[in-house]
Amino acid sequence: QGAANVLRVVMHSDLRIVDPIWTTAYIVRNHGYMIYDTLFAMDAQGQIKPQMVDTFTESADKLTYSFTLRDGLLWHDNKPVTAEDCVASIKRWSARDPLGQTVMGFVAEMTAKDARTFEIKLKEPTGLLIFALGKPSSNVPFMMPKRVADTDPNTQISEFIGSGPFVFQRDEWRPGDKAVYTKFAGYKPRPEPASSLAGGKVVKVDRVEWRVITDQQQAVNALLAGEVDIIEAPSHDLLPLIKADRSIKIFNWNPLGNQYTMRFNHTTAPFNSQKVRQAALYALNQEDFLKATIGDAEYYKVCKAMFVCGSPLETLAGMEDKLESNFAKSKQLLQEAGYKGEPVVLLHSTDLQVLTNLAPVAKELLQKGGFTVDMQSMDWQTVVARRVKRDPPTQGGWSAMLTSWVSADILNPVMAGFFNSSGDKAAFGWPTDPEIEALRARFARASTAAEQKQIAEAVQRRVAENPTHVHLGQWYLPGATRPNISGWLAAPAPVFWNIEKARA
Amino acid sequence: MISYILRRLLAIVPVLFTVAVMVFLMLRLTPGDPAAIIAGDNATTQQIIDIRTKLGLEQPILQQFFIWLGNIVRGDLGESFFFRKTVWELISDRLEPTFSLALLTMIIAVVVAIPLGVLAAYKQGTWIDRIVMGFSVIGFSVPVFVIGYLMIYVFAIKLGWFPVQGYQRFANGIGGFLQSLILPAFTLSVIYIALIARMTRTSVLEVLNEDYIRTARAKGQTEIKVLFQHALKNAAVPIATVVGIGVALLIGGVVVTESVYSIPGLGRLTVDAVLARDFPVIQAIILAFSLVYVLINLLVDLSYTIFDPRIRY
Amino acid sequence: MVGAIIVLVMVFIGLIAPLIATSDPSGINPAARNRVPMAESSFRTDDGTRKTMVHYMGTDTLGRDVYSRVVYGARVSIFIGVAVSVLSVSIGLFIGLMAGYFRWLDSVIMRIMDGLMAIPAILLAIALVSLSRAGVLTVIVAIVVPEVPRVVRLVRSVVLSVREEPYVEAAVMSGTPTYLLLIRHVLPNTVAPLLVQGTFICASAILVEAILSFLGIGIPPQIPTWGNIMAEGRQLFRVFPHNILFPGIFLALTVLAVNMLGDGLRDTLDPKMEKRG
Amino acid sequence: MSGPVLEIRNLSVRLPKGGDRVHAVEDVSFSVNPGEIVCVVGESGSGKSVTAHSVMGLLPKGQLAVDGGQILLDGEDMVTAPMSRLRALRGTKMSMIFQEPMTALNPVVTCGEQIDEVLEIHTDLSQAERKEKVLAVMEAVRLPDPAKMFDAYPHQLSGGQRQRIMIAQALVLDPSLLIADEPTTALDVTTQAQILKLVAEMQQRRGTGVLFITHDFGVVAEIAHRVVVMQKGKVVETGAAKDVLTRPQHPYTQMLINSVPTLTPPHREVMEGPIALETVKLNKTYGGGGFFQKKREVKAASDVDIRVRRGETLGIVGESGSGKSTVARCIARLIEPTSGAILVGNMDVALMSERQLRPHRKHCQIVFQDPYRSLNPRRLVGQSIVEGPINFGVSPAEALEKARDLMALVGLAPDALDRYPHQFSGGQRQRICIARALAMEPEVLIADEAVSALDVSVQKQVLALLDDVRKKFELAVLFITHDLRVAAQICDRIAVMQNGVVVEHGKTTEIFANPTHAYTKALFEAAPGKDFEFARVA
Ligand SMILES: Nc1ncnc2c1ncn2[C@@H]1O[C@H](COP(=O)(O)OP(=O)(O)OP(=O)(O)O)[C@@H](O)[C@H]1O
Ligand SMILES: Nc1ncnc2c1ncn2[C@@H]1O[C@H](COP(=O)(O)OP(=O)(O)OP(=O)(O)O)[C@@H](O)[C@H]1O
Ligand SMILES: [Mg+2]
Ligand SMILES: [Mg+2]
Repeated sequence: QGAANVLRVVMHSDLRIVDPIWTTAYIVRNHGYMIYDTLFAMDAQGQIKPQMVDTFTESADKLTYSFTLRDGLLWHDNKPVTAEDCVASIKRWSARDPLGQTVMGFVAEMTAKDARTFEIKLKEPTGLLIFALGKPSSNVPFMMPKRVADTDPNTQISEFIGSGPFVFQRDEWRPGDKAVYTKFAGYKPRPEPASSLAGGKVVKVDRVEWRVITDQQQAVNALLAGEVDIIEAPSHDLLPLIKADRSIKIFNWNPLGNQYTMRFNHTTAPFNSQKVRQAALYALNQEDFLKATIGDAEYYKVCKAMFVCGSPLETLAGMEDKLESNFAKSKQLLQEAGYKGEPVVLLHSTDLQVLTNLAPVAKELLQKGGFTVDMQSMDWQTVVARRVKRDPPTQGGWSAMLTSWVSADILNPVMAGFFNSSGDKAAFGWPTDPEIEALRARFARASTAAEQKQIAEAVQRRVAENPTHVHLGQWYLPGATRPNISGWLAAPAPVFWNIEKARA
Repeated sequence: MISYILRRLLAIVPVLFTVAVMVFLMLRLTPGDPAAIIAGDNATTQQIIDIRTKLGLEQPILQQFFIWLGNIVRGDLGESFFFRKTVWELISDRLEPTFSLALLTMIIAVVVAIPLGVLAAYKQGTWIDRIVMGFSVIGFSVPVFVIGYLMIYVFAIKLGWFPVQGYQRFANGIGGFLQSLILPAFTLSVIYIALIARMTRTSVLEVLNEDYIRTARAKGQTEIKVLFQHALKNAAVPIATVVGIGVALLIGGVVVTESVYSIPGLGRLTVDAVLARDFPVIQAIILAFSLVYVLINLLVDLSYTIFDPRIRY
Repeated sequence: MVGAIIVLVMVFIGLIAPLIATSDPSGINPAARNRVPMAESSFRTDDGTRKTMVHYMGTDTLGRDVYSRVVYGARVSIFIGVAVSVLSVSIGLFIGLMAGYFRWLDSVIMRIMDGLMAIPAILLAIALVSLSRAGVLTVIVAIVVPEVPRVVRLVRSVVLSVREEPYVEAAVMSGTPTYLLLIRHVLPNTVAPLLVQGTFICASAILVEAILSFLGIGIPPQIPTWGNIMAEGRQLFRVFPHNILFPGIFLALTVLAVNMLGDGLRDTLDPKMEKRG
Repeated sequence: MSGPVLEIRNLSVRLPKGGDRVHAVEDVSFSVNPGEIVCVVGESGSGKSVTAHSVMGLLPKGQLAVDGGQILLDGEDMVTAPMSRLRALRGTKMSMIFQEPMTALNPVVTCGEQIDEVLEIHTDLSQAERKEKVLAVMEAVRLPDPAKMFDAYPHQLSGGQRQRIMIAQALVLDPSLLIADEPTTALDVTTQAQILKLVAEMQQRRGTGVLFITHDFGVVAEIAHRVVVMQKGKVVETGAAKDVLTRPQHPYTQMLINSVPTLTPPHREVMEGPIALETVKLNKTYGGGGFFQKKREVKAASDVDIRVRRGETLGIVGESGSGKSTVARCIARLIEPTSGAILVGNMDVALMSERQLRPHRKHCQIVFQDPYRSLNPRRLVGQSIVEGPINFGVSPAEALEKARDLMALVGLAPDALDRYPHQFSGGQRQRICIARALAMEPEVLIADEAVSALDVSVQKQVLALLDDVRKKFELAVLFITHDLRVAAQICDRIAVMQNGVVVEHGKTTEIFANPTHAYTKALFEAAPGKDFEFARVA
């Protein structure tokens, strides 16, 4: 019979928290895709397709949706998946996810009609409901058994049972070392071929092990030596080393890629002034950031579209003359704003390879654009702790920080958190702009693609005028696999069904 | 003797108490908010405050300290902020690799370093002495991670003798276990070898000037036996001492070595916990390492009685 | 002797860093990332003209000139080494003198020192550095704290043995007050061992700084130190070894030289030799 | 076999560069016949040990080397013999015992094993046979209960017993030559007497030739057949023991013998000055208490009552560990007595705190045994001397002026003040220490073994100086020594201590003439060469 077919994978980070609703961390989202299933899922064309749902109907007034689950769906304890489970799961998810919260604002009630059917009634129509249920990235509305989904949304769940294609081996989970998943024998894949996150999730290995190798170069060494099969996200600078071994395959599994973003703190000087934020938008340019962090032009793309190049809402509206490093314009705006050299406290995270080089570039460009910059270096966790502080920059607060989004998370102004401009209720940075908020509300109500596109353009124009954040270009991070691995699907998240491992 | 051991064990209590106070204060008085890290990217300020309350971080520091201390005394190390496991589970999970690595390192170091040191002492001033001491100084001067990378490059990548990284549990077979540990252990032992060889040389040199060495020679004893039977045995106490003190060095090295070789031990746990501000884990690990250090040095003290009959407790 | 010369050369390099560096050590140039040693790059200056420069040691992932960083790194690395050794030696000396001479203080101080000593140095440093804002000062404090008890022990042992020396007893008989006794008769005896110990502390501080940087919690990269140049370069060790190689050589050479200096000092200041003289 | 066991011909040993002189030993020739004890005498550094080590081939490698002459052991030249041959001869044909029984035995190996080692190296005997032989030789050197001693570690034995182990180890294979390098110097007189007797006895019984190194003429008088006198690496005189001791030819020998103090105390005037120092029921117990560790208690002084008048010298004699230094250190208040009173200048200083004590420090000064450690090597001699007076308010200039006078008094040039201690010999340093004590203008001067580390000739000068200043400043001197000859010469009265108790106390002349306590008698009995009147050549 031979040893079990084990897929050994180095993920971008360590799995410590295992509640994908509670946290937005991508590693936990990936974990979610292993063991949970979704009602809807996005396919390779960006279309939302039923996944756990067999069929659904939309009433003519667009206010009542009825969903029927597929036959034979099982939890990992071999109990059947019920409509009640799904209703509870949607509730818990929507309590934490911003898009979920927005959609819930439209929902009048959710009821389980019978074991396999549930109904959602809306107060007014929205084009976002199905999209939200098929939301590809954090927080993904994963389905959990009712008893688990009934956990308070602010408390982590303590039972890790899903209906997804893999079973989480809790006993073998050692944070900092590895996480182990085995094929779920009771999983019934959809009949269609797999396409991105949609379609039939056919598992072709017995076991998937996520190995933690913190040292990137060691991960590559291990891949070259055949000690692991896949690296989810090797550092760009190491790609030449991997490419030197011609048998290793490099695969860009996330074609939409990621977007670099600089966030302003709107509550303290200097970025509490709209003109100053505009000045920054003029001073920066995307190429420098991308070159400094990614380097190889094959893996980045200058893209002034806020809602991602290659997505339905791609547009250049309002951005034409921005992000060109027009220092003269920047200085002029600063002068108009009466900027007196208040230092920009720029948080620089030093331990995440893909972010490390951003802040120095920002510092350089902002300085050339007439800003005074105080770049403070710290590890990412400190940045995370720091950025929620609303103190003045001199007392442990901040003015700007840089991060990166998975493109799939920012495909429209409602789901992309940085557009939320509701002041204190907004994410860190706390922008206030009623106009943007009005536009976002309209977007949520829009029910046609054309209408959505038009509102998105308006949002982009407004944000270009009154920047909540600055998008700094798109970048791609391919994975690498041993030659005997095949069938890795392109998707917004790395997924391990469909992957085959030939005996070497 | 028994009463001495008991007294020494008792004396550990104030030492650990000092450690506990220092560590606790240092951790709590430095900035960095675990709640913010736990809460994640989209968290609102209120959510963070809720988490802080849940973790007990909103209480006065003194109160936190005594609660923590009280729990420890009852054997409860608390629960990790992050890992959803008790600290005890986390630590006990990680013990095996770290313990194995440290033990193997010590064995390698002692076996290599002592003969080297004796040889250098005997050949004092010759090129052999200079080479051994040169190696020892270099061992002190090159950072562990550089040694690690070099070893990996040569022995794992170029020669393919050992795996590049990873750790095989003892339960899965001793062959794989040893194979996965040899390279890290050698890496880690370099500085330790340097330390012990140097101490061995110094103390053997000192002993070689003693009258009883002359007496042994006056009996017609061969040089080898003079060195190993007479000199080394008398030099053993300072060597044992430095082996004990070196444990501190070893613990530091473990952190780096485990990071380089991806060994899921306590060292890695430390770094992870520190980066995540996982206070209960950090406190427990430092306390645990301190306890180990103190205990090993107690063992070393007790070993003196074996090496030197004049020492009686 | 060789040790002393190398140390002097390194200190000198650090001192004249602004003169011999070819560019701003933290000036990034995204267009010239990861250049191999001796590569040339051209860049636009502020006034718009183009200039070409040679990167003797290549550039790093931000296109910063490794040579200039290494040269400036000498400053910080050596400063940390010296500051740590001076601080730990002086603090340790003071506490050690007190502990050694005042018996009632002794047991209290030594218990605290035992506790401090039991905390593994690097762990303490890691915890401290990562929790407060990383910076030169934090790193120095973090390395000093665990070194102090070692110095205290050394000083105390010297005091305890010197205290029994007949010449100290003779001074006691002469009615010399305690503080003078400590300064005149005890202190000078601690100089030689402390000098030796100080060099070793200096060497180990430079190393520990490098290790902290390696673990990602050292001095922030805009202040170049040999440690963080290497730490930043380590991921690319196999592709662009120059990032580790050059600072590594400087670091190892300096630490080696400082250690050799210490060994040399120990041999010449050996109290046994002195007694014979 | 009729020739000498050992014949040394024109032996020269070169010193490393920068040594005291070019050769440690130069052109030395003498021989040792079977059954003969040859004593080599001479002051410290004269090359006695180097000669002995040359014979054994034990010169420190790379530092000293024979560069001329022959050493014939039963006709075989040791200088040219290869290492392996030397090794084979050591322990079998020639053996050596050393001065320090404390350090010459390996502390971590049992005594039996250390003797056994010789047999193991050189014979093919079985373990049982070896053990039997070891026990026999232990018996022969009169070790009590050899079976038990076999498993004892050296630290569990007394100094004399240890030296017996050394002798047993040296003699177990019946060598024809035994070299003894000051084997009794570190021992108490009573023990010394026993060991000397043992050496003589073994040598007679076995017909061993003995090369005996000493600087003590008492010992020479006790056991030597022939004497070789060395000075600065050269042999200046050889001859039968009697001849050399009574009719020394060479001026150096004459000087040495002249310096040996006689055991007959001279007449000394009775001092009637006021009492300067008195102890009443002085007790000192070491150890005890201890928070975590219970320490062994040692009662080092019990109910000591002594009294010293101005201008008088009181000697405290007794064996090692009898408590002499303890009493001295209590009086000097370097340590705190457990109970009792110490009256110095009509103040009881016994229980004063350090702060209260300071003003009284000047009344009582002390001169220590080790002249090398008594002066701070980093400070100028002058600084050391003026330290005390300045502490008591004398202006530096004045203190320095006085120090200059004192230098003259102790027989040193005034420019000595501007030099460092290491530039002086042991005797000179001891003079400086005396000057330092005198600078305080004390009433009581304690000399704790102040001359014990010095060569006889130097010792004589320092003793004379001490006696001088006593008279001049009407000092009360507390003179501590274990050397009865020295005590006889300098003390007006003597207190004999044993185990912390003063067992006898009285005028020197009376005690020497008529010791009453058993311990005192035993002490006198053991003094080497007591029956021998040394030549007095003016
Ligand atoms: N290892 C050595 N290195 C250098 N010089 C030495 C060494 N051993 C002895 N000497 C020198 O050789 C000379 C003779 O020394 P030796 O030990 O023979 O004297 P000694 O007569 O035995 O004196 P003592 O009575 O003090 O034992 C001295 O000047 C001494 O300094
Ligand atoms: N600091 C101390 N602690 C404990 N015991 C001590 C201490 N000093 C001396 N003793 C013990 O006290 C006793 C008397 O010692 P002391 O030094 O007074 O003797 P001594 O007559 O001067 O001997 P020596 O002739 O060897 O100098 C000895 O048994 C010694 O071991
Ligand atoms: Mg000698
Ligand atoms: Mg004494």
